[in-house]
Order: sequence, then structure tokens, then C-alpha cells
Amino acid sequence: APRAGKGGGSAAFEITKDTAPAKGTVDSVTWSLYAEPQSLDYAYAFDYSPNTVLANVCEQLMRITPDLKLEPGLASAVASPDPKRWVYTIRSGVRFHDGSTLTADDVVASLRRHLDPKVGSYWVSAFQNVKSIEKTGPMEVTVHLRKPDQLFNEEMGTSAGSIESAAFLAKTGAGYGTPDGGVNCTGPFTLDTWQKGQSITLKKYDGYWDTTLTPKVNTVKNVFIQDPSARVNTMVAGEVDGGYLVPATGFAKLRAATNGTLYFGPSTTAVSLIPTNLKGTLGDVRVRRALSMALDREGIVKAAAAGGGTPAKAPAAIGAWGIAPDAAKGYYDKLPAITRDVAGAKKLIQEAGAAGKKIVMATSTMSPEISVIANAVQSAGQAVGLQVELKAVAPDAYTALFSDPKAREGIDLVMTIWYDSTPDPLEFYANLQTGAFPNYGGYSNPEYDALVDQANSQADPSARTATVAKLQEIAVRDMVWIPLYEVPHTMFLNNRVTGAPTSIAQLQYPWAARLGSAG
Amino acid sequence: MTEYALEVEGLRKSFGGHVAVDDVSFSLRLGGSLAIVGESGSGKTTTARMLVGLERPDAGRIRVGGRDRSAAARGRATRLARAREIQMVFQDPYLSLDPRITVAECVEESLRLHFALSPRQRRARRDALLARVGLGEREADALPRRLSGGQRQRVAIARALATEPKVLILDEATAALDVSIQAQILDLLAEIRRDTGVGYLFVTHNLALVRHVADDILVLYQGRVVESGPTRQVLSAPQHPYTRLLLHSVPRHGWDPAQIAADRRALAAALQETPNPPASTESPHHAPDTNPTKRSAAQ
Amino acid sequence: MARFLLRRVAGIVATLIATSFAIFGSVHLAPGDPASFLLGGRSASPAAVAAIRAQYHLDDPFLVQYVKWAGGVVTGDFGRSAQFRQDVAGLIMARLPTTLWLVGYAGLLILIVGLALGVLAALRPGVVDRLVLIGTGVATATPSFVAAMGLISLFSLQLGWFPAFGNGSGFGDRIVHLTLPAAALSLTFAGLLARVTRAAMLEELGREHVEVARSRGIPGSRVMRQHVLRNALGPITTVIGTVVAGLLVATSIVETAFGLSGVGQLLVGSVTVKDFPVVQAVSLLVVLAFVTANLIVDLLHPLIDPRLSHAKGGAS
Amino acid sequence: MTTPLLEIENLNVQLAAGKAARPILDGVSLHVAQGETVGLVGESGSGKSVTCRSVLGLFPEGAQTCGSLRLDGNDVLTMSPTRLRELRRHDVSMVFQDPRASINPLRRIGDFVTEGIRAGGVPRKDALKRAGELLESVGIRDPRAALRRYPHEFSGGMLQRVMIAGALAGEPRLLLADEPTTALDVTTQAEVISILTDLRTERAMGMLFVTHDLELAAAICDRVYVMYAGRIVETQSADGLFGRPRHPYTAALLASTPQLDSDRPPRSVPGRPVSLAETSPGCAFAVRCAHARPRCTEHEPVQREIDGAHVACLRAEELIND
Amino acid sequence: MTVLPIHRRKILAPLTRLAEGDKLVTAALAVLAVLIIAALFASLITPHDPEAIDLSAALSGSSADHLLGTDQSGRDVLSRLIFGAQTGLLGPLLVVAISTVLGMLLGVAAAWLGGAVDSLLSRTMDFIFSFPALLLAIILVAVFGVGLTAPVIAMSIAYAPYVGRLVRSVALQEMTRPYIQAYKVQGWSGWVICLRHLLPNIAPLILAQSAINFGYALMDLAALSFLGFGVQPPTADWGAMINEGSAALLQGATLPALAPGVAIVITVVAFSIVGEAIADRVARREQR
Ligand SMILES: Nc1ncnc2c1ncn2[C@@H]1O[C@H](COP(=O)(O)OP(=O)(O)OP(=O)(O)O)[C@@H](O)[C@H]1O
Ligand SMILES: Nc1ncnc2c1ncn2[C@@H]1O[C@H](COP(=O)(O)OP(=O)(O)OP(=O)(O)O)[C@@H](O)[C@H]1O
Ligand SMILES: [Mg+2]
Ligand SMILES: [Mg+2]
Repeated sequence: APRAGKGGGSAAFEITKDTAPAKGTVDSVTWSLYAEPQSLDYAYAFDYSPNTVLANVCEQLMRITPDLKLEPGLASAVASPDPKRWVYTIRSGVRFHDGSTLTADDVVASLRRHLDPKVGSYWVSAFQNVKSIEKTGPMEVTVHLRKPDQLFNEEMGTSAGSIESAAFLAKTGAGYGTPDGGVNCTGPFTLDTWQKGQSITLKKYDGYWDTTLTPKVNTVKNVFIQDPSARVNTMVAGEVDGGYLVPATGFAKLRAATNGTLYFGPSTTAVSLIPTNLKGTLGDVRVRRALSMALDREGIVKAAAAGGGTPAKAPAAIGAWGIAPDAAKGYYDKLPAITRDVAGAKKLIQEAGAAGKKIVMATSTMSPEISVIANAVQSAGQAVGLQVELKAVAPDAYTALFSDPKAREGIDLVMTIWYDSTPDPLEFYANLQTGAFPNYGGYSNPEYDALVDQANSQADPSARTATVAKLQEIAVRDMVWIPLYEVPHTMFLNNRVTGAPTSIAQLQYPWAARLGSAG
Repeated sequence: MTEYALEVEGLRKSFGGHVAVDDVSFSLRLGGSLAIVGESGSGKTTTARMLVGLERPDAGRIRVGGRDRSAAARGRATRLARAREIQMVFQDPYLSLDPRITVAECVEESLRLHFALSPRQRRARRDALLARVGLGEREADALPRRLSGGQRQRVAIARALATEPKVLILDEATAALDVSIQAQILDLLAEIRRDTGVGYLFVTHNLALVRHVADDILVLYQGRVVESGPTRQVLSAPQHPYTRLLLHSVPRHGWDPAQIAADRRALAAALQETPNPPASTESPHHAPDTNPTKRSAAQ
Repeated sequence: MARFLLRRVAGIVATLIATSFAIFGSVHLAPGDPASFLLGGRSASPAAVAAIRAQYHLDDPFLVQYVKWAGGVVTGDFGRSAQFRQDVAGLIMARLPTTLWLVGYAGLLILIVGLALGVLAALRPGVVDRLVLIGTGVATATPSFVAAMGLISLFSLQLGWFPAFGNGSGFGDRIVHLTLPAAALSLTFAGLLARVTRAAMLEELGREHVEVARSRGIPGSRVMRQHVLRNALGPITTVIGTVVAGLLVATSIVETAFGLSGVGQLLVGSVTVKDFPVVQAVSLLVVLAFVTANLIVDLLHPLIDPRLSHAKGGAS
Repeated sequence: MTTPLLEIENLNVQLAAGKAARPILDGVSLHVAQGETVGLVGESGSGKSVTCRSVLGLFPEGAQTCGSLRLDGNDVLTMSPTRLRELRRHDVSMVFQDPRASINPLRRIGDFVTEGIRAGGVPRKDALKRAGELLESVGIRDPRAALRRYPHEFSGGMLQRVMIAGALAGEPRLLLADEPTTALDVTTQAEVISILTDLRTERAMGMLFVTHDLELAAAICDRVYVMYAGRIVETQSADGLFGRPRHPYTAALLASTPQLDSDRPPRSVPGRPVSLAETSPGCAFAVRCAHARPRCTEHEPVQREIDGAHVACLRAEELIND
Repeated sequence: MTVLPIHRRKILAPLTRLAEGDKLVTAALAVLAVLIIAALFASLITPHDPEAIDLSAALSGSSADHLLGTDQSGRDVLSRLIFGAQTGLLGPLLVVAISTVLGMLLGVAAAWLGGAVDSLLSRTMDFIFSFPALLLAIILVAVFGVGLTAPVIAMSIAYAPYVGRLVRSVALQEMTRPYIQAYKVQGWSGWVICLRHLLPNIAPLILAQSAINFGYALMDLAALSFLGFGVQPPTADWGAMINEGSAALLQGATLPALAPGVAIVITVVAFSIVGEAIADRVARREQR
């Protein structure tokens, strides 16, 4: 059912699950990306722009569908004979773009790259429990785990599970995934040309195995338009046919456009504040809760997201519960409502004896939301008697906050826009386990840790989500992250074309294969 | 020995490959007056600059009152001592005073540097100096920009006299002035010499002027001394053809420029020098036969 | 002449060596571990860090690193971009055409508009001069990014005359795409050139030889051309030299403001993420362009002013 | 005397209103006949150059003029710009004081010499040929090579010859020489002067020779005008002027000039030369004049003829006997 | 009673002399006065706290309460503009002060000492000169991180040769003037001559150049802020405001970006007018 946003009058939005199916073929489509992919190596595909391209070119072992379900991909079957083992049966008759045939060797070579420190794969956390990856038959690969890991299989639907021809990997070496080296995977489209700094053009691949996804478009030209205004303007002007991740500042303009439609789709994205120093002022849960209570979430949604968002109760978006969407609603409703209560928050701060204490929040010019939210936090802090100091850092330093513990020194709070790649809420909540890499604040709770392990060994989705629900409760109770709002996935589509999924699954699902003419 | 205020021996200076001053020797008696004459680029100014230490001689000796000053001045004491020996007045009255410093201050500065006087003594001395060169209170408080060329040259003379030098070098000091003013300055200089016994070294190309101001004369031609002696003698019976040429060149009644031009060519041929060396062999800093007489209107 | 040229080229090489050393050295001083960036924000196991450090020779002593890098530069190998995992040379080459087009286009605009306005102002004292002075005064004071905003809002959003983004391909398309960026880029410099031209011409106008020419019955237009403008070329050329060099850096702002993918934007993007190999290479390139532009200006000067050819000691 | 070549009558030049408004010339009258050399002497700021330039119709910016200035009977002040250009190209030429500043340093000598005639439509080749001849006539060796050289390759004396050659290119009948040798050495000065006097006799040109050197004027001029503060104070034949100066200013000027042939020391004149704008009513020289009487500062002296000399001094007659 | 006005007239005398009745120069001086007052007393005259947000009033247009409207966070644009004058003027002031002092030292030392020192210093200046200011700033930002410090240091260094070359050539010219030589002959030491006579006499020219450099420094620093390398949010800074405000252009709010843009232009124009007026005066004085 469509969910109405409450971002305030004119800014309300409606979730559209999907667009109308394509009626016919189109020769070429121009699509906007907000940045040039730095690499098309799946091992480094950890951002919107490389994933949006690769989803059409490099297929994974598993597939995450637009309605956020997991289904077989290049593995025709997957089995877990015991909790510490995943056995993948490789689909036969699949050809890489160069015509060679997919075998277990390719799968082993592709997956093992994530384990190689020289590669420095961005997906290494998905493989944190992997002991070994072995070929156990001509078309069978077995992954041995150190401890039960349900998430691993789901991650195989992301770029962590992308499969590249072993021969091609060997041949291109360090040049793999660059504009010169290119890629040679399977997928409905092949990488045709990569004009550095300008565009990546994909061409329809005739030998694609899955005939349900035979492209209706011959070429897809992905152009890189960094400037948000330029991106919106090209859409309105019809210079591009569409694009995902529309800048919030352009909503009004795109809604008013007559040549296309602005869609809000299902998403796993939530915007949160991460207390990165649980030994400082924010170490006291009352202070975190007070800050949360004092925040004007509606105002933030309006100012930072131009109304394109809904205030959130939990750090993982409700859309992240793709494996059990209905149960998720129930769990979510049970969470305490977040109402703005400045007086109450002030009292809480007094109780905690934190009045007048200092919180340092990082801010950056990297994206406009950051400073709006930082300003809002500062003003909320002021209202409850906290002293919020904004520390401006450069974009590179802001990125480093999430990778380098040293960079976080002296900083209490950072804002993040977090999305999950899999439809499993455990993906998010596992992050808060003791010692997990994204557990930036160093939160540690034995009860929580045990529950994470428990969930990760529960093969049954409903059982697992029930456990995750407990995790969610604890995380919200302890305010490990302070939830702000959820944002829908956005897409603009010219009236000429239709069929592209609106959901965030486009990051791993061959979205362009469904694109075609509207009439 | 000590009867000379200034003794110069074998002075030599070259710029790059060009020898500007070559083996120049002369001496100036105490309270005497010597003129260095010669055409443009003959090395007059360079000689004068070496005497006051603005240029280092390549070779040769300079002695003042028996003391050698050929080497570079080291230390404040030597510097000051030398400044009290020789002073100089420059050609262009419009550029030889700091535009930001009043006349009184200009003279006082110099007194302050050289003599330990009480402020009152200093002021008195300053006023005396200014009066000496014929400047009153009104001019004393003025900035140079308010003064005429002649007045400025008076200030420059007062400033030079402030150190009580034995020798005063006047490098074309009246060339930029109108003749009526030039005559005033010449009167003034004569008076000062009478009163103080300072020796003059006139650097000039105006032979008529030399006749009236100098006891002795030194003729330079292409950096070398071609003739020297008492003014009267040299002017009435010049020995060197160049001196003769110079003398004939001075315009007067019955003057024959065509003859002079011919003489000049003959002289150049005799000395195997081109009369007008192409400028490319000359330094770019100095346009040799342009007399930098930028005569600005005195306002 | 040949000796002079040789000496200048040697000077440029020395400057470039010093520059490269300075750039490489200062980058070396940068706090933080380049390896942490190379891992792109994911968990960094010590093994991964060590592997990256070895791969990028980060453990070698500074001088060894420098010599290795400089040796590569000589053969056109500027190293590998950490951000794009590609050869820096390739990254730059791909973006160079856009930047060169932009600089060329802007340069042309600057020359034409700047010279024309400067000459006009010098020739028409009074209202025209005053107008040009005010106009160019505002132009020189308008930062390119402010101009960019104004131009985009007016010409591509309101009027829709020009596309709002893209480099274009092919001659005509490029011109259409690069017109607004070139206009934004040239505004300040054209104003500057106009003012310098005006001042140089007015200075020449006051010279005695101009009055002498007039006194000889030479028609005014001819005096303007052969005495005033001709003699003003010296300072004008000097300014054009600095303008060309300034343009290359200013492109970073304009390319960023217009979302053009050129070398300038690459530099800015690389600085934001500390992609040092790219920063080093682009900086070196800009400095090279700068000194080359200055060399050309210096070579032009003797042609404009014959007095200089002798002063420089060239054989005539 | 037939109709003079140049006839200036009662020329007044005044800088226009505004801060800089002031008079520069007051009632200047002078004439130059064909083949005559006329001197114009005076101290700095007396208005010699302004007078000289006005013959070419060149006035300081914003200057107002009245009076008449006729060349061959045609009034320069009311001439059309085209006619004025013709006049500058063909009838009157000027040699300036500083040749280095007066010749465009960036153009070849050939360009300078020929530019006047080429502006008049003479083809380049012919013009260059003519220029070569001219350079030869002013004593420049290898004139063809010289045409291709640049001003900085010449010494000041040589450059002044080039300037003279350039002035002669249009075959003028009147040559204005504004202190043409002040920047030169005495020996070089003699050479340049000899060239000028030769040419004048060869071509029967009239010449207005401006200088502040009285001796020089005496040596080469037929007649001399003496200027003081924007006015002509005395006119006489050269011999007369130096033998019997009628105006106290002329006398004072002569007395203050050092003489090579006489032992009489230069006698100074009190005060300093003034410009017209600084003068008070009456005789401008009165404040410096040893012979001044109170009436001198009350009435402006008018020029009178006394023994063939024109003098503007109230006491000229009385002083003859002094 | 009369002491005060006379005193005041004395202070303003150089300025009125500079303006000399020229309306443009008077206006430029007035603009600068307003800017300096705004920067010094920003907290007294701003109608709102420049950092006070009001999310519900985000991007409201011009109104009686917010004369120049509000930005994305609902902050008062006018107040931010006034506070922006602080960093807007402080940065260039530092750059100009440091580069002028540095350039003066280099230029005077090169001119006065001559010889090997001159060629060494001139080479050094040429070398620095080959780094465009903005490039040097970008490199230093890459190395030392964003903020005002790295750009100010970089631009001070990069601007120094401009001043240094000017000072050197002017000083060389001035040194050939006999008054400097007269002081040498008088026995003054080089230091005293440089400080008491040479520098004061070339100072107006340097001042003129500095005023013009001020404008350039302001533009360069604003450009760096615009690129996100300079002054960082939430500090009000014109360049940063344009950067933040440009996003809102799409939403039809022009004031948040336009206002600081216009402020930059006006300030730079004012500085260049004053600089040129000073240079003009120097030139006219030289002519006399
Ligand atoms: N600083 C310098 N560098 C190079 N050459 C110089 C320098 N100063 C003087 N000369 C050269 O030395 C020669 C003599 O110059 P100097 O100035 O002494 O002549 P002068 O007799 O004073 O001439 P003038 O009458 O023109 O003043 C000239 O050829 C000049 O070019
Ligand atoms: N272009 C001008 N603008 C303003 N005033 C001028 C101009 N030319 C000359 N004057 C003034 O006219 C007066 C006479 O100047 P002029 O140049 O004729 O004097 P001069 O007799 O030639 O002096 P000098 O011997 O110095 O060349 C001076 O007071 C001068 O200031
Ligand atoms: Mg000399
Ligand atoms: Mg004159």
C-alpha cells in the first residue's frame, strides 16, 4: 500500500512500487549518474554510480528483485547442508560477454578476490566469516564459514557476489574495471565504451541467458552530471531520459515538469546521527535520548530533503525489512513513538547532569543535507542546554570518519545516510555488534551480541526477523544511533520510456533490461 | 703633502668590457677649485662617484688629507669620517632631495648623524647653514616640492656643508638651472669658498663656466686625462687637439660650426676612434650623449 | 637567439624539477596515511594496509619515492590515481581536450573583447571611456563562480538558449556547450585585459613621439595604429601571458561550477579526496603551462621591442 | 621686406577653465621671412615651446587661442584638420629637443623618415629611396643600412640628424627647431648646427630657432626675439641684441651668462624666472629689475621701436645711456 | 570645543585628499567604511543570530523580518552577509599584510643588496611566481586540509612575488635617484636609508598595489570557499554562502546565493577603485 509522507503540505510524496511495463523497444536511452564511477571493478563497487552501471553488466550469484526479494541468479541453486557451509550450484549454459562459458572456476576466482588483501575489496565485511571458498564440482562451489552466517548468502545478491571470468581477471590484472581494462561479466548489457569523465555506454547483450530480461533498449548511455542543478535541468530539458537519486532541491521542479514523472520508490535508506564517542557527553543514553527528543524531524525533512522523507523511529529503515515486510510493520509500530518534547529533553539533560556540556559534531560541504542537519542539531542542543560545536571537515576527512578511527577522535556525532544492500534488516543491526567495523561509537552489549549471532544462524526468515526485532528494540532503547528520517528512492523518467524499477534494488538488479518505450 | 685636500692616482674603472675611467690622476689643493671637463661619457661622473665612494675603483688610490679612502668603508666610524671629508651636490635639483622631508629636517638629519649637539645647538647650526645658502624660515618649513630648482640646489649645498667637508664635488650642479639662477648659485659658491676654505671639484662640460669658477682644469677624453693645468693657461693655450676642439665648439660670435665638425672628424680619425660609437656597445643604463637635463618648469 | 632559448629552456627544466620536488615534498608532509584513503572507507585490516603500502611504494624513503616518481614522469608515467585506479596520464589525457577547448575559447573571447574594449576606451575619452571603465571594473571584480551562477540561471534556465551541462562533441556542439563556461571564465580576464590595454594606450598617447607623429601630419588613425597600439603591445602581451596561465587554474572553478569534466575539475575532485598522484600531475602540468606561457611572452617581447633583443645578449 | 613666411600677431594662449586655467602666452607677435633664421630665447617656462608648437596648430589640451597665426597668409588657427595635416606634412616641420623621446623606439629609422611622405601618398619604395638621400644629406654614412636599423642603435647626435632628415622629408619652407641641441655635447652640437645652417642656405628655408643659450642664438641667427613670462620683451638683429641690449632683462640675461672670452664674472639676477600666470600687473620683470620704478608695476609696457630694436620697457629710452 | 573637529579632520584628511571630489572614489571609500563597520560591529547590528536556524522558515523570501530572506536552514541571509564581512575581510587582510611585508623585504633586499643576493631572490620570486596563487592554495589545502589557514598561507606566499617584483623595480628606480645617493654620501647606513627614505617613498605605490591585491585575494579566497576548501560551514562566509546557496537556486530562491555574490563584487570593485585612486595620485605626484 502506498505510504504517504508527512513532510508537510505541498511536499507530500507517494511511494510507487514500480513503473508501467515497457511496451516496445527504444534504440537508445540517456541516463544520468551523479558521478563518474571510480572503477567498474565489482570489488570496489560500493557506491550508487558504479552499482547503477554494474547492475546491468555484472550479474551476481544471487539476485535481489525490485520488490526486495532474494532469488537465484548465476547460482541456479543454493544449499546450506550445515550452518557453516554454503553450496552453490552454478547455472549452466551461461556465457560471459566475450562468449566464454561460466564455470565454477570463474566463481571461485571472483569470490576469492574479496579475501585478497592486495585487492583491498570494499566488500570484505561480507566475507568476514568466510574460512575458504572451494570448487567442489565442475559447476559447484562451496563456501566454508567460521561461524553461521545467513547474511553471507544474501550478500551474494550484491556486488560481493558478482562473477567475472577468471581468464579475464588474470588477463587484465591491475587494469581490471578501469576504462582501459573494462569488464567481461554476464548481464543483459555489455560495457561498450567508457568515455573518461563523460559517459559510460552500455550495449544490449544478445547472448544473455535470462530471456525474461532481454533488453528492449539497444544502448544505454550513462552520462555523469555532478552538479545537482544541472542534473535536474537536463531532466527537465529532456537532455537525459531519466536518472536515479534525484536531488531533493529539484523535487518541485521535476514534479512540475510535463515531460516526465518523478517517482518515489521503496528504499532501505535512513538518515541517522551516529554518536561516535560513547565515552564523552553522549555516553549517557539519557543525553542521546534527550537530543533525539529535541530534534525537529519534520523541519529537518522539509529543509534537508525538501519534504522527501518521513521521520524515523529506528536507525534501519522499514524498507530494509524486505524479507518480512508485513511483520516489520508490526515490530515498527511497537517501537515508542518519537515526539518532539524539548521540555522533557531538557529535564533529561539535567538528570544526566550534562547541562552545558559540549558535543562536537562533524559537518562538511560534501552534501547540502549535512550542514542543514548539523545546524538543526546545534539548535536542538542549544534548546536543551547542550553546547553543540560544529567542526567542519573536508569531504575526504568526512569519508575518513567512517573508515579511520583516528579521524573520529574529538568528534562526538556524525550524520550518515545509510542504505542496506540486502533486504535483510540483520545487515544493519549486525553493524552494532561489539567489534563490528561500522560500530563507530564502540557500542557493546553482550545481550545484543548474542542476539546478532543467533539471528545470523537462523535460516528461517521469519524466525530471524523476530530476533532482529529484538535487536531493533535494544538499539532504539539504547539510542545507539539516533534515527532522523527515512528517504524513499527517487527516480525521474521521461514520458518516452517506462519500465525501470523505482526501488533501491536497482543498485544490483539489471534495471535497464526492463526499460523500454512507453507507447 | 698635506697641502692637498684630495689626491688621486691612477684611478681606473670599467663597466663590463668598457673602460669608463682610465688611469686618472690629479690633485686638489686645500681650498682650491678644480674643474673636470669633457664631453658626454668621458667619465666625469664616474670619477666623481668613485671619490665619494658610490662606485668602487678597479685600481688607483684616492687620498683625502693624506688618508687613503680607496678601499670600501667598513663600519660606521669610517663611513662617517669619510662623509665629513667629501660631499657632493648632484645635477638634478628635482631628484636630489627626499620629497617627504622638509628642508630644515633635511639639514638637521645630517647634523644629528655627524655631530653630538644639543637640540638647541643643532637648530641654531641648521638655521645658520640655511641662512648661509640664502634660505629663510619660510623655506625651512617647506617640502622640496614647494621650492624652485635654484632653492633646491641651495638646500642640497646646505646639506653637503652640514658635515663640514674639505672637498665639495659639484656634478653639473648648475646645468639644470636657468642662467640667471646659475649665476646666483655661482656667487653663493664663491662666497662659501671664501668663508670656509672648502675645496671645489666642478664636474661640467661648460668651458665658459670653468673659466670663472676653477683655478685648475682637467680635460677627460674617453676616460683618459688628455690635458691638465691652470685654467687660464689651458684655455688660452690649449695643447691637446681635443682641448682645442672643445674650446672652439663653444658657441660665440663668429663661431663656425662647419669647421668644428670637420675638426672633430679629423680628431677622431687621428685618434682612430669613431666620433659616435654605436650605442650598442654602450651600457643600456646610460645614454651617453643625452645630457639628462630634464628641465622642468619651476612651479 | 639559440643560446637565449637554450638558457630559458634549461631554466624551465630547473623550475619544473624544483616544482615537482616541492609538490611531491609537500604532499609527503600531509598528515594522515594515504593508505587509509586507498581503502576507500571500508574496514582496513593491517594486512590490507600493508599490501596497499607496498603497492604504492609508501614504505620507501622519501627520496627514493621521489626519484621513482620523477623517473616515471619523464616517461609520461604519472603514477596511478588512488581514486580511479587508473593511470593518471590517461585520466588527464581524457579530460585535456575539454579544458583546452575551454581555455582556447575563453582566450579568444578575452583577446577580442578585452582588446576591443580597451582600444575603444582609449580612443573615446568621456562617456564611452567611463562606461567601459565601470563595466570592466565590475567584470574584473566578478568571480567566475558568481558569473557562472548568473549565466546558468539566465541563459540556460530562464531562456534555455544554452545547455546546462556537458562538454559537447564535435565542433559546433562543443561551441554551444562551452559558450557559457567560456564567458564565465573570460569575464574577469577580459576586463583586466581591457583595462591594461586602455592604460598602456593612454600612457603611449602621452609620449612625445606620438605628438611628434601628429606634428608631422600623420592621420590620427595611423598614429593610433602604428605608434600607440603598436607600442602598447608590450604590456598587453605581458598581461596576456599571465592571463593564459591564470586561465588554466581558473578552469578548476568554472569546470566545477558548470559540471564540466576537465582537468580543473579533476584537480578539485582529487584534492577533496586527497588523490595525490593526480594532484601532483595536474599541478606540474599547470606550472609547465605557466612557465611555457611566460617563455613565449619573453620570446615575443624582443619582436615587439627591438631594444630588448640586444639587451638579452642575443646575437643579432 | 616682402610678405613674411610666418606671421604671428598678438597670439594669446590660455588654458581653459577649471583648476588648471591660466594664461600661457600674452600678445606674442613674431615673423619669419623666407631664408631667415630667427631666434627665440628665454628662460624656462617663458613660453618658447608653446609659441613654436602653435605654428603647427599644436596646443596644450583645452587651450583657448586668439590672435592670428598666418603661414603664407593662411591662418593656421582656423584651418580645417585636413589642411592642417597638409601643412604639417609639406610646409612646416619641427625638430624637437630630445630625439630619443621623439622617435618611436619600436619602429625602424626608415619608417620614421618616410612616414610623413608616405602618409601623403608616396609609394614605399620611392619614399625609402628619398629617405636614403636625406640621411646622406645629414651626414649619415651607409644610409641604406641605417634605414633598417632601430633608434636605440644610434647615438643621440646621430638620432638628431635622423630627426632633421625626417623633418626635411616633406621639403618644408619653414623649419621649427625647439632647442635641437640642448641634449647634445658641445662638439656634437656644432655638427648638428652646421648641418642645419647648411640646409637652410641650400633650401632657402625659414627657420625659427628656439634656445635658451644666448651665445648660440647670437652665433647663428639673423634676428632674435627675447621672451619673458609669456611675452616678447625685445626683438633685434642678433648683432644689435648682443652689442646693445635694450631691455633690462636681455641685458641681465647676457650679464649672467658666463663668457669664455671675457674675465667679467657672470652677474646674477635676483629672484627667479616666472611664468605668465604668476605675474602681477605691469612689467613681469619689474620685481627682478635693477632699474625698476614704481610705474613699472602699474603699466604694462608696450613694444616700441628704438633704433631698429623693438623693446617692451617703459624706461627703454632712459636706459640707453646707462 | 574646536579640538575635536580639527582632530577629526586630520584623521580623514588623507581620505578626503584621495577622493578629491571624485564621486566614484568617495562612494568606494564609503562602501569600505560600511564594510569595516559591519565586520567590526557585526554582532551589534545584525538583526538575527547568523547561525540561528528556523527550519520552518527555510528559504523564505524577502520580508520585513528577513530583508534578504532566509537560507536552507532558515538562517537570516542579511545577518550572515554582515558576519560574512568578517572572514571576507580578515582573510584578504592577512594575505595582503603578509604578502606585502614579505614582498617588501624580498624586493628591497634584492634591489638594495644587488649582485648575487638579487639574482638569488629574483630566482626565488620567479619560482614562486610560476605557481598560480589558486593552485598553490589548492595544493596546500590538499596537504594540510581545509580552512582559512592553508589558503591564507598559500596566497600570502603566492602574492609575495607580485609585490616583490614591483618593489624591486620601483626601488631600483628610486635608488638611481640622487637623493638616495646623497644619503649614502652623507654616511647613512643602508638600513636607515631603506627604512627612512626608500620605503616611505615607494610606500604609496605598494599601498595601491595592496589595495588591488586585496580585491584579488578576496575573490580567490571566496573561490576556495566556494569549492569547499576555504572557510567551513556553519561560519558565515560569502564564498561558502554561495556554495550553499547555489543548491537553493533550483528551488527558486536566488537571494541566498545572489546576495553574497553581489557583496563580493561590490567589495572588490571598491578596493580596486581605491587602489587605482592611490596609484593615480602617485602618478600625478611623480609628474610634478
Ligand atoms: N653603472 C654603469 N654601468 C655601466 N656603464 C656605466 C655606468 N655608469 C657609467 N657607465 C659608462 O661609463 C662611461 C662614462 O660615464 P660617465 O657618466 O662617467 O660620463 P660623464 O662624463 O659624466 O658623461 P655626462 O656628461 O653625460 O654626464 C659611459 O660610457 C657610461 O656609459
Ligand atoms: N601641455 C601643457 N599643459 C599645460 N601647461 C603647459 C603645457 N605646455 C606648456 N605649458 C605651460 O606653459 C608655460 C610655457 O611653457 P613652454 O614649454 O613654452 O616654456 P619654454 O619656454 O619652452 O621652457 P623650457 O625652456 O623649459 O622648454 C609653462 O608655464 C608651462 O607650464
Ligand atoms: Mg655625468
Ligand atoms: Mg621648451
